[in-house]
Amino acid sequence: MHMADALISPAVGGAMWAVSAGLIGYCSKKVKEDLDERKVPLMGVMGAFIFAAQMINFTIPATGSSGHLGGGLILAILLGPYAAFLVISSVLVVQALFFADGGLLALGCNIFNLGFFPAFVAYPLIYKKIVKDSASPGRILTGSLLAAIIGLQLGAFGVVLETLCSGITSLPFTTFVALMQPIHLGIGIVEGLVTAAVVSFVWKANPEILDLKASTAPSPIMHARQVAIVLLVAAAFTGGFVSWFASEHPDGLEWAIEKVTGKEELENAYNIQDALAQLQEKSAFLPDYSLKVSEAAAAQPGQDQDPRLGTSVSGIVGGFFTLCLAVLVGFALKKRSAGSW
Amino acid sequence: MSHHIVELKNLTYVYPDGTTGICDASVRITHGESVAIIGPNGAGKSTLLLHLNGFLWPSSGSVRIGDAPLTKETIRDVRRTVGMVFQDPDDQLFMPTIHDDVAFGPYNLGLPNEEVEERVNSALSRMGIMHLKDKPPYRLSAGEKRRAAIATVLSMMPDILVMDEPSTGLDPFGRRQLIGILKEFTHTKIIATHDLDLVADLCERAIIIHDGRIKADGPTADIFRDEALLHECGLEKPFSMQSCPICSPVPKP
Amino acid sequence: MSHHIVELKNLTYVYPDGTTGICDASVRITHGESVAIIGPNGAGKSTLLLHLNGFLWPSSGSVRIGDAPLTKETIRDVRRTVGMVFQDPDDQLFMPTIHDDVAFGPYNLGLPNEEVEERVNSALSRMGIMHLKDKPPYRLSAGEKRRAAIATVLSMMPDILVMDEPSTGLDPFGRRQLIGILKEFTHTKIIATHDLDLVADLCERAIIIHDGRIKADGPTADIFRDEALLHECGLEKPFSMQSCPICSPVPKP
Amino acid sequence: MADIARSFNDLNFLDHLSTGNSFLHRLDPRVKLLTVMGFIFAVVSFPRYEISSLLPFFFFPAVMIPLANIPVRYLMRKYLFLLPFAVLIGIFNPIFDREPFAFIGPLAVSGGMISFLSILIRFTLTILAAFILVAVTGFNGICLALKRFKVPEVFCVQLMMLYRYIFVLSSEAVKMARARELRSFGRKGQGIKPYVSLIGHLLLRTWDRARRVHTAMLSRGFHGKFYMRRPLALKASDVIFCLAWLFLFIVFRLYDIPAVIGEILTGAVA
Ligand SMILES: Nc1ncnc2c1ncn2[C@@H]1O[C@H](COP(=O)(O)OP(=O)(O)OP(=O)(O)O)[C@@H](O)[C@H]1O
Ligand SMILES: Nc1ncnc2c1ncn2[C@@H]1O[C@H](COP(=O)(O)OP(=O)(O)OP(=O)(O)O)[C@@H](O)[C@H]1O
Ligand SMILES: [Mg+2]
Ligand SMILES: [Mg+2]
Repeated sequence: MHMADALISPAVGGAMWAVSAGLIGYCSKKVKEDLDERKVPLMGVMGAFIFAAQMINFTIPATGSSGHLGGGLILAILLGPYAAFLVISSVLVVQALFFADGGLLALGCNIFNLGFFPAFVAYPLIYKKIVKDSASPGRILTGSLLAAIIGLQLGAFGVVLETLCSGITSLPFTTFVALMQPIHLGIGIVEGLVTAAVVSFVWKANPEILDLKASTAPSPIMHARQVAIVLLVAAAFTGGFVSWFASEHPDGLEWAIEKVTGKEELENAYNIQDALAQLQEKSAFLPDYSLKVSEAAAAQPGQDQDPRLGTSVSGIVGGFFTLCLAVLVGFALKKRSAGSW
Repeated sequence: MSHHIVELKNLTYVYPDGTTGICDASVRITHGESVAIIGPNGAGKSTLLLHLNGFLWPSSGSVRIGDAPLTKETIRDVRRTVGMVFQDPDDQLFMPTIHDDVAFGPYNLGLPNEEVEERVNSALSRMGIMHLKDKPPYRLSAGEKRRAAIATVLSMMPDILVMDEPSTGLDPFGRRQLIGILKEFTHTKIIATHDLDLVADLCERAIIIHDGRIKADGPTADIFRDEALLHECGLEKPFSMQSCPICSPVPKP
Repeated sequence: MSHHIVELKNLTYVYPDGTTGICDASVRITHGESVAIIGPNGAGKSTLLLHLNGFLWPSSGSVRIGDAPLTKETIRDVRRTVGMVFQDPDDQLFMPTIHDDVAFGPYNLGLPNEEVEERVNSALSRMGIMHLKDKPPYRLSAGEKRRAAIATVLSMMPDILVMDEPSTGLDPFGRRQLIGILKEFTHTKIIATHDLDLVADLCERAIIIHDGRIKADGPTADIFRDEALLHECGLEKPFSMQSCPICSPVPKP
Repeated sequence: MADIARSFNDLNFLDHLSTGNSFLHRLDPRVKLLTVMGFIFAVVSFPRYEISSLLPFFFFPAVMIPLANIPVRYLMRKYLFLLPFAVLIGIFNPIFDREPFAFIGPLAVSGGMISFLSILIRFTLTILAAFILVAVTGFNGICLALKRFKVPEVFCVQLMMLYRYIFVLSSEAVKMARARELRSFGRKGQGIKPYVSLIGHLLLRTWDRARRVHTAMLSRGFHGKFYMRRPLALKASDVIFCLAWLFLFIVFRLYDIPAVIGEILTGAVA
């Protein structure tokens, strides 16, 4: 599942962007050091392949629904972790731009959830350990299945954490986890089976394909310790960033502007308070962190029912007016552009 | 036998990006006819053919195969009736071996195993590729793939054979063989191709498509004699007619 | 100019699965020759061509382009000398626009910007596709792509042009244009094709490959007159040398 | 099958739009990327119970869509196709957050309803922004901008090639799926075995293609470096465009403009 822009806060989005960008830089360096420039066209074309493959479905027996190839794991198996991570990131970039899968700000999260886990956890620590250097259909099956399941479980858990840290949804942690993990278990099993079958197919047809990365990548594996470090850094980064931001500067943008303009007080006091309350609760990882407005309101001494009522009525009127204005502007421009072009 | 009539009425197809693939085409092809669809690159030949088995649905106009118009209900029967060979054989061969590929259609029709085998063997031997039976398709040369692709359709025993550029990539002998096979096939044939010599050999009727519209429809001999028309549509006479003293008394300089 | 000699000595190539692609082939092609490689499907034509720029390495025997044998050391120079046009133009057009694609080679040669532009413009205008300069390759038609692919090779100013089935998929008009362009190219040309009329038009020498072996090598006119040889190798005369099917509809037995 | 063709067509169409020649298309890709990122950042930076302050942001699509000549009907179709996902991710809010938040007359509106609405608005704004970006910049423009922003070359180049070959491989995939469907007669041939074989073949073909592409690159002297003639120079119009929008976004972010307007209006009425 993709994270969506609509669910994300700038702090989480920005932090995950930074983490993913760092990983992209690191992997690019590794691929370059590899000195196998054959990989560049191969990566591009394989990315396109993942796209094409995702367009084809099959019928899942006995369910009537249909499935397709996931991509992350098979790329890692065929290209090795570094190249695979770059390709997965690229596929996600195209999906975010052209199909609005996720969104631009959520891209960092998605790259991490769908790229890091398969490429640097599932493949090297599970698949690789099981298949080793002696591929056989049985090993490929076990390896793929376990790797896909664990990779997806981690990815799904990433989605849960990032969403909750952002605090846009009201879904309680436990419910969210109880919803996401089982769904992704199913998806993981299907992906694992399909990946195993396709890998076995090409392995039989052209064993050379599976040898490529072994022969070129100097040490294709990140060690468990390194993985743990990256994970920790990412978590610390996100968590630390969020809580620091929340406590020091309740609302990032306003804080920044305040700094720039030197303005002491901002009008939207209740926004700040509200955000503060939310973020503090969130960063504490409380199971039922869902913010009750009455509590938030209680925390805001100057605010009682009446002004809020006033705000909402005038807000509705003003909002309606604003929207109408926007649409009018659009139509006027449309007319003009239709005339002049 | 009204069963194998193919009728297009005012067929228009606009691709989702706004390109007009085919525009206001009306054609009626009766049983047993052998019709060539010719025209320059991008004219709309492939687009037209894809309507014949319900792969594309007309933006407007209608398609009728046999007695019934082509609808979601009749499409299964239509697909059994119309056998289609694609432009690129790679697109059509997707099973682990050539045998499996040729058996795929009959098997999905629910035929008993022996009959499937029988059909596979007959199709393979007609195309002269019995020896490639157990080879995977990606290990074949271009022409071998073409033959296999045609075999996959022959094994379905269609009543109407639709082929998109069937002779590209075939060697002259294979091309002759193909022509022989197609001549034997007495049901309706619809062939889109740039190989005008094959058209002259095989089809008594030719339809010229140009810029998505039908420009001409008539007996092949007449069409190939109309040099102005051919020139206008980016075509030329079949090579074998170019030097023919009877068809073109004054050869072009 | 010994630079542009192509010499194969006892070339044998066996595919990893054990299929013999080409077997004991010896050929010497000198500067400025225009040579056709013909033969039935699966004969080994493509396999042979793929040795000329080091895509495949001989299982035994040697390849010599110009003064030096083809080795890992000389391969960079050889690839600059030999311009290879692939069967599928999509393999050759990998940059975002046609301009970038055609400029790719000259840039890598380290030429200054103005000269790169000059070469790009000259290659594009020779192929008549100047107007497509800023288009992405996936927006071109089959014929346009083919021409763009040739332009990418021309801008490298190769001394030897190697083409695998350059005329497949082109309409008659596009094919004529292609032949015109190739006639203008005065360096060595090596063309593998099934289009024997193109061979008759363009190549003074023809090499027949059959079952991976060279069966004949000589002037095109002589080869096309030898009906027994052609028949044995699954070939036939070019259509323009055959009789007209419309005027004399009974083909020779 | 319909959705296979649809996603490909969608991509195709957006790509087609990006070849337009409006004022927006001619802007430097970098400023467009920056502007849109600024927009998204501003939109998502609101707390979750915010609605009215988000509305002024609709001015951005309202201005950009007609200027870029993007067909509104196409956008609507795409939007409606994606809407269910947004509803799915937001629908939990009204369920879990029932506390009344505001009153419209006698009607109590729960916090969940408000935040749900807020999610839908964010969703609309962010996806419109992404589509606008591609439609006026094109994918290769974005790659160039990334390259200029010092994203590693390896990444940019393979991203560009990925995009290039999507068109080739997708049409191969569509045709193979078509061939499978034509001989399947319903569900029977669509199971996992033919699927694996089909995908396997597509993969083998792709692999061979990558080898050929690489050979084609080597044949043209490739030694690890990509050159592209694309002199990117910031013009005054680029800078003005970017700064003007970013300024507006900041104003929209800081001041609840509809509230101000509303107060003026209701105040005037009362
Ligand atoms: N998927 C598509 N989306 C948009 N336009 C398309 C698509 N496929 C084909 N076209 C366009 O439709 C027109 C007709 O294409 P079609 O493939 O039918 O031509 P054709 O006559 O078969 O050409 P050729 O001889 O090259 O095979 C062309 O202008 C082509 O560019
Ligand atoms: N990748 C491969 N693996 C194994 N065998 C192959 C492979 N490619 C080709 N062959 C075999 O090698 C032989 C020569 O093939 P090649 O492609 O050179 O033929 P060709 O003369 O180009 O044929 P066509 O005219 O059909 O293109 C054929 O028997 C073919 O089956
Ligand atoms: Mg066609
Ligand atoms: Mg060949």
